[in-house]
Amino acid sequence: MNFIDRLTTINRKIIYLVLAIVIVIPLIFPSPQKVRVMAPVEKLFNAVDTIHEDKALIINFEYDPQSQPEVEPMGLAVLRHAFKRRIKVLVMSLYVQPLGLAKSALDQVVGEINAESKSNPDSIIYGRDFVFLGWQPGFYIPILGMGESITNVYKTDYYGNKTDTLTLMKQTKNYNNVELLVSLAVSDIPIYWVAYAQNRFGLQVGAGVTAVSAGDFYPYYQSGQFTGLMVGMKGGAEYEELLATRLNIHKRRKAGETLSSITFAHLTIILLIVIGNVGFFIKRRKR
Amino acid sequence: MLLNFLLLTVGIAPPTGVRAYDAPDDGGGVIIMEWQLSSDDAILDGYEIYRSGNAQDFEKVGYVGKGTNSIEDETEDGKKYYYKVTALKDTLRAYSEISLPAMSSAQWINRTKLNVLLAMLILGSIILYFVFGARKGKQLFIRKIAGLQAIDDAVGRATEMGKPILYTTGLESISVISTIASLNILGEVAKKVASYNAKLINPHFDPIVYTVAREIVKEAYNTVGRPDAFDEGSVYFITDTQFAYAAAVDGIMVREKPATNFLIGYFYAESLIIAETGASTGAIQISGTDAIPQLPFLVTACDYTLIGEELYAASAYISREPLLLGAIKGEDIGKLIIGSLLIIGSILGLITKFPVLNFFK
Amino acid sequence: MPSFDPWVWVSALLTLAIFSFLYKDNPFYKIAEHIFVGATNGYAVTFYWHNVLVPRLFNPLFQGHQLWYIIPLTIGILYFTRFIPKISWLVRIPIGITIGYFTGIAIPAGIEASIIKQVGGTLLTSENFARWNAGPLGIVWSIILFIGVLCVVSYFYFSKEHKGVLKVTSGIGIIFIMIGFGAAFGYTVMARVSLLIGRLQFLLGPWLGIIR
Amino acid sequence: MKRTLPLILLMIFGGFGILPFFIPHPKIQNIDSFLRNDLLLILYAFALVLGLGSLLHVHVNKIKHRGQNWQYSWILIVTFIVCSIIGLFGGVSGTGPLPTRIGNFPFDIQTIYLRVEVPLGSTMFALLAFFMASAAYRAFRARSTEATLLLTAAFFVMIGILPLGDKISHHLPSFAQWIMDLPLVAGQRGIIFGIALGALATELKIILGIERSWLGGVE
Repeated sequence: MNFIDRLTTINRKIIYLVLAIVIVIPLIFPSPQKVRVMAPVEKLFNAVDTIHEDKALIINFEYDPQSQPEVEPMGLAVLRHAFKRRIKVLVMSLYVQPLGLAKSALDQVVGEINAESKSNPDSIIYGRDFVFLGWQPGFYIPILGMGESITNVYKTDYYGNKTDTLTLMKQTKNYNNVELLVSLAVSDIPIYWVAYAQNRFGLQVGAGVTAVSAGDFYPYYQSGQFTGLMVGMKGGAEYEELLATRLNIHKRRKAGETLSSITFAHLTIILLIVIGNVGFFIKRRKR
Repeated sequence: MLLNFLLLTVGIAPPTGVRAYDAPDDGGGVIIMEWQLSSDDAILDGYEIYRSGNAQDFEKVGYVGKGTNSIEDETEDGKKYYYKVTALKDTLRAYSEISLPAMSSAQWINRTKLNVLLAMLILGSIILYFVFGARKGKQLFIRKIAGLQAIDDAVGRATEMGKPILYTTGLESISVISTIASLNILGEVAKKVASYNAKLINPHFDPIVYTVAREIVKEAYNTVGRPDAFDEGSVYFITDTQFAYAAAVDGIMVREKPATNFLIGYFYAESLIIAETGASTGAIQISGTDAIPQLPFLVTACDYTLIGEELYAASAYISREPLLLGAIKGEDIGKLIIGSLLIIGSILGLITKFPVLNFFK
Repeated sequence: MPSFDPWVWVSALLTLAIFSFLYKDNPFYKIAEHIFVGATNGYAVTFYWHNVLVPRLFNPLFQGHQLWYIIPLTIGILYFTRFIPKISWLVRIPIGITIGYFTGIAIPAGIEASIIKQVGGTLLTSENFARWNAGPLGIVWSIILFIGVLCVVSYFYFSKEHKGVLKVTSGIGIIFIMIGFGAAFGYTVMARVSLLIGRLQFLLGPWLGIIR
Repeated sequence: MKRTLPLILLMIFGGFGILPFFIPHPKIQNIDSFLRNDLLLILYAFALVLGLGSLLHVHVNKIKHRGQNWQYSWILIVTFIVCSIIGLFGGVSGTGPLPTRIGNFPFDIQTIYLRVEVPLGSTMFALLAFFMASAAYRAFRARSTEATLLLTAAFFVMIGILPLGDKISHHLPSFAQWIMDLPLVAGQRGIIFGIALGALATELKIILGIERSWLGGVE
């Protein structure tokens, strides 16, 4: 078994172990990484930042357990941003599975803010500052229905209250009272918001997506249909950076903490591809 | 201080050019109010909007900050409304003249969507022309997809080596286009397998697709005139859970050592597991899918990959099925239209001042 | 300091059961996978009932006495005729209605979002040049994008052999496609790795208490 | 009758789907919002329940006929029943008639979701990182010019999007962003045109009753 043979037949289990180690070490000994913010994330941040106080922001939580680690940091970041700017927030999901994660993200951020707030005005009150609309089936039915009347689609909210009794819903009839919708999704659901809600009602749409579907989104970002785009853990880390530098919100940077592990994992995978190809070409020349 | 003194004596300039009109292309109930900003706009607090039904008694209906020169007012259709705007600075007000009356109404056609209507009619009629043409037996030419040659060579290689051929139709149901395309190609591969007396292994994820595939392979053996050689065990259903299917197919690759693997259909993340084991056994691998997220991995792990529409074209080429052929020919013409729109639109946009982009907003 | 919350231990054991698939497909993995499908659908049933069937159908029909809700109710029940062989064709009525409506809304939406707006984003116009906000360089990028899109479309043109001009343009087209796939490949690696990091953060943090 | 009635319904509702895009008049919009919010919403809910029914149907059959791995189907069905009972009677946020906590041990549907579904779901996909690593070593070869181009672009993006890329040179992140903004958009846009035209062809064939496979969708 000379070196080349050993090089080309590394056991799969060893590769798994190497990857796990390479990820765990930077988690145990964290080294903060300087994040450089690129245009697509900055555009989304500015779009959220410039929402007028008489308009609302809809956050569409569409990530599920399978993609929670990657997209949840974006959800937490946008929620912290909106509540810091006292922007009115509506939260909803088009599928059932994301509901639980939308609720846990909301509970976490609202809990954080209300724990620090002293008086009523600067704490986040359900029904006044935000409403958790929950879920209605039919996918296109809520997307199109909210263009005419949100309370007609979501007659009851997640908790079962009648939505037309909530103060925030009285001033947020439909997309005309919504300045931006940010869709945090695992598949190409944000493209449906553009194809159906933006085309018919002129709704401004931003997106935060898993890196897996990055390729599908850039054509719609380049054509201006998306007013901003966060992609994968890096996108979340960039938004967290903007929260810190622009609004000095210094909460735990869930996305930022993973960047050194991602760096070492990427280097490992690149190395594996190189080794694999070196072995492959040497063997091919021998044959 | 001096500024306030001046204001008190001279007063502020009123907004001018007040105009009210029914909002176009909408369901009615909205009047748009526009005006030229007051020359003192910079120091103003904002503008108040007044409305009246009879041009006498006005009531305030809106307020906007300075620098804004229009507002949308919700109104009742069919009623006349007069408007005027006041520039506001603390308690000082400067009224504009009264606008001509306006009435909101609903429209039956949204003119901003005429480009979509036009595109729908043109592209739709072209596609239908070819689909109906193909059904009437019109001969339609499609080039031989390079991938089909790769398929023939791969089947030939396996039969020379006397090793089996593995074929998987992906993880989607019978109603998905790429599954149907994969079944068409399976029929072609099965004919070659039957004529060369090679061994086919066809494990399935979806029970309905399994039943259809079994008929196709059996039919292939009949058309080649060797109905008795059809092996019942070559087409079978394994499991309907994603990773269990991938693990089972890996097991077959390692045990049976097929010389050629076909991964054609719709795949999810498990395609990586299957393609990896196939590559490590040294088999020739041909993949074909319209699952865009999986294509990058299949391109690097397989010897040949049919990308998206190439899979549809390959299945149309093989099956000569009128609906498929007609659709692909119609779509080809659609691509010609898109190409020419891009070229002509760009030329117009560059040379003339013609607002080309408005057609594509 | 490892956690004493029983739920954290349940989550950790389920996580390890799934990871055991790395060694080989085994009973623990199969148990965990079947629990997942059962829990997912049990969770979904909760919302079908509380969010839709009760507030949108049963309340208006039975409490609100809006009797015309009988129509959607009866058409909906037709779905279940699928299991009754003699009248199973009736299931085609609700299916026909839903497929018809959702196909109808898809046609204009797809044309506008994926053809018209995409053509608009590719046209060589001053507005598109400025969109790159790279000054005069924007013109170069727009031209490259313009050529790239035309070549990629020519690659998927099936009515003529790839010879002569078409051979050149589809050759250029495949280059753009492959670079695009490379970029998507890179991002997908980041995505998969991020998910693994998320799980290891859970095992090391809330479960074993090694990290914050 | 068994085929023509569903096809007629399909074409009528197809029209109801297309018209509101072009006609803003309230007469059409009101019909459209009635169809959506009342009729189709409820049909969709029934379809979801039907989907659930067929899943349980498959697993019950597996147990009856002792199909492969039938024992695990029991686990699926039991988990489903337990979770549905907790969800239906315990209520969405644990406020229903059924008590959803013993002492301070909660077992409402949201806790089960966060503590059972989330770890299972995210770990299932975390496996892919391991398979990615072993496939990188065993399968991803620069076997053709296309594959070489792909791996080179992947290399620049994988390094460029990381803080490491920024450290190596300030141009790397912008080069990685350029790859996403230009070649990727050109490649994807060309593919999008093809898919959009293909979708249009399929939708027209369905709506005009040329493509009738959905009719045969009855076992």
